Amino acid sequence: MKIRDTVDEAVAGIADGSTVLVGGFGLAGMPFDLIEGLIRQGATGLTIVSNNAGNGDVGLAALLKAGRVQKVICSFPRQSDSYVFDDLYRTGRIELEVVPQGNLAERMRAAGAGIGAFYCPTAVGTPLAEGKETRTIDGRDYLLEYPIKGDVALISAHRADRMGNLVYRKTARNFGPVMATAATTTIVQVSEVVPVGSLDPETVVTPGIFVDRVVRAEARHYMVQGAR
Amino acid sequence: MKIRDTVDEAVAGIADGSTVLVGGFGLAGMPFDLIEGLIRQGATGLTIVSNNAGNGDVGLAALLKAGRVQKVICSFPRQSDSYVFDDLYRTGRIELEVVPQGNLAERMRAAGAGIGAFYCPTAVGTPLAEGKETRTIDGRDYLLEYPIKGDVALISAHRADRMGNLVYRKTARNFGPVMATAATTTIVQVSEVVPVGSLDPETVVTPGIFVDRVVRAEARHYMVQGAR
Amino acid sequence: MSLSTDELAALVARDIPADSYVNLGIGQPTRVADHLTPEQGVILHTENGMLNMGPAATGDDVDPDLTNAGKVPVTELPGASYFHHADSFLMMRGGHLDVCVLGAFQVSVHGDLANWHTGAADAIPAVGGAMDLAIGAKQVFVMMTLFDKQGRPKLVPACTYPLTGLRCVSRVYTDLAVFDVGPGGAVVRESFGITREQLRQVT
Amino acid sequence: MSLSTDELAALVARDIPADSYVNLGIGQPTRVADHLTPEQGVILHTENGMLNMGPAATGDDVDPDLTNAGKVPVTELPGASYFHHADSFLMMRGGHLDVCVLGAFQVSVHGDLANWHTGAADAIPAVGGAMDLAIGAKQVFVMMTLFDKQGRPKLVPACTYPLTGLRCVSRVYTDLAVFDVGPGGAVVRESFGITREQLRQVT
Repeated sequence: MKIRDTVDEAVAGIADGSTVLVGGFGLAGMPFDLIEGLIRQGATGLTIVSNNAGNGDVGLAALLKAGRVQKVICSFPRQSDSYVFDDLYRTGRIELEVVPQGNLAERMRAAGAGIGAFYCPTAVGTPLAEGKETRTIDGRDYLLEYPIKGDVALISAHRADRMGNLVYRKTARNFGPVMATAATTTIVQVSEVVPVGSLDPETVVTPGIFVDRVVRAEARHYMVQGAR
Repeated sequence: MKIRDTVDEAVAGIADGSTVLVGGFGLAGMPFDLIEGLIRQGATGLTIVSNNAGNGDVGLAALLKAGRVQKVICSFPRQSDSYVFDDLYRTGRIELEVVPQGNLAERMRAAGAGIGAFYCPTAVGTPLAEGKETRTIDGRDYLLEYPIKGDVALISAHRADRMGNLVYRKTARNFGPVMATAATTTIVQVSEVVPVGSLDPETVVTPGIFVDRVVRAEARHYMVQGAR
Repeated sequence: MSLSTDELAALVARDIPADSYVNLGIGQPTRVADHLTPEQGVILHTENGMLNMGPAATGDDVDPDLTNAGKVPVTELPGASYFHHADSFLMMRGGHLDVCVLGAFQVSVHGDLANWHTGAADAIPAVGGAMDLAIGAKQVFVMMTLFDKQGRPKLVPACTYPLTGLRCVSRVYTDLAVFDVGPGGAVVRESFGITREQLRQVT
Repeated sequence: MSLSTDELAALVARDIPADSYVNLGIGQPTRVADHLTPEQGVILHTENGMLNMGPAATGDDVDPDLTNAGKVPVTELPGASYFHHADSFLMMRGGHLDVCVLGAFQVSVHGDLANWHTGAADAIPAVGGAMDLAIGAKQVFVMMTLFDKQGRPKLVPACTYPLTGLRCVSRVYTDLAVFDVGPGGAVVRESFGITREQLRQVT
């Protein structure tokens, strides 16, 4: 059974040193309750893969502030209210790997799809190409990119059934469906658990095969100013 | 405007020597009307990319029989009623490239996604690995696979709006959404054209950006025995 | 007594862990579905784009838009989902299926699989999803007769037929015995109407 | 007279072909949307997973689940669609967008783009989707002032800031002139309150 009664049960067993994929783009789709659960759960030395590196003092920023994160892999850490990350970074207490947003998505998809590596045109000729293998194919230059696989994914969706089928809401979908495929254990918070058969099979976005644990959590929205 | 009034308008301008991606898995999702339009249109010397190589005397088999196809790239040409293809192949009148079904899908997706090439574990150590570059990544062996790009895709969907947004029906979805991304010109036959705004944005499977021309065609089903 | 196809299918079904995601190959393996119990909660995948596929469709339930990978009309169960081919093969190749059950011409004692091509010079090659299934599922079960029609063993030291995948099969279900195969060679798990001595001569 | 940001945005909007799929970068380029006419039928893409994005949301229309790439609440227009990040960047990187409009620190006369990093040693690097947009759209328009605050030209023979993409920009819209850029160098298309001679000294 995939449904968990509490957030604490949903995040149980996450090991120190895990790579954790965290959904959301800014605040939309951010799994706040699961992140708070992870803080309580206590795992440390984590590598976090997410588009941003936290806003204000909530969500990812709170996890960073609690000192649990060794490395962040993201596309856009610098935001107007990313002061928690900024301070850790400037004082050398956190590692950062900046990855173009499309590579972040595609590298996780590759992990989910069993692709060993792929040649990608993004970042050719830029500082982010440093150290990467290059190849010219049909006259165009590409960089070799490797999969990003998670031990755990923490994502937020709109509705789930107990088979783990998921639908999302508007642009809160963002990284969720990709991360669900790329982690050994995918944990999902949803606003609503619905009976099996009530999600139209044509409209399921993440089939249950990618989902390990589901917990219902109240939808809460942090409207942080200036989030980018 | 993407809507065309007739099948003949929808398939106009397909050039001799084109690579044409043709949707469908067996008969489900096969764009019969567009294929018949293509036969009337007259383009020849075509390379056809499709899962199968025709059943009975209809659809792809009719196109093959008309002598328009130089090469077929597919995963499973041999079927109980693929006699048109079988005869052309055995008499050396058609080229065949057999591609594992997953590679067929992934190579078209790569074309759609701007990926230059990718390393894939399928077919390692088999006759289909012959001539392919290999690479060991993290202890696993992979083959290097290149994109398959179409000049044209002919696919079938369930409903479209005039912006070209598509939804499909059950397992007739199959290759349609992938092929739509991989061709310069994507042509779609649908059972129904609906007003803009009547497709739920959460449930659109192929966004209109991938679709160039849409024509309504009666849904017709050829239940050919023994199709595989 | 050797097992009938139905008995063999029942044996495979019994060994599929509860709540597994499973792909049943075309041919004999589809018969496994008839022996899965609702309590097992097994969810069937079909590579043409569906999870939680139901039994074959009959009568008015036949829908040309809903078939299995063998192109046979099937039904959908509550909790089903549809997806396109790239997503379907992502499931297969990304290691998301727990078990797949395939037929075979030959399996080597080390788990090599030959099931797509007889090697006959005049055969038209056709691979379908066989190679993707072979390398993708967490466990690959093969279901076949132990001997071919000429009486030659199909579990062999090394395959002579063209390969589908290397070292990918974990277990072989035959009418005469069930074997674990892998790096250490074949190990008999159970046998039916054949002595271990006879089996040793085979493998 | 040099152009205001709004006049510049109007100029860019005018040059976007009818029925185009367009991505407007964060900052000044978002102002282009205000000048697109319904008759143009332009469809806006936002990289966080939506096509046919509408104007910024106000009042009760604000929905935290519906934002643009700048994380500003927006609205949806009829015919919109939502998709996940891998699909969204497939659109961008696969060459499906007709036009993207980006801001820049520098553009070279050959079309190199620098818009993600000032090169300052203490800056925290952050790239977002800039590099994916730069290499992916069929046409990349840049919208910027011709001179920076220190009076140095931002259209340069070769970028000194860290690059976002090589040879990717096709046209540069500035407050003083519009340029085509590419392999042959920069060509002035129109100018505003500056002579060709003055422009030549710049580029």
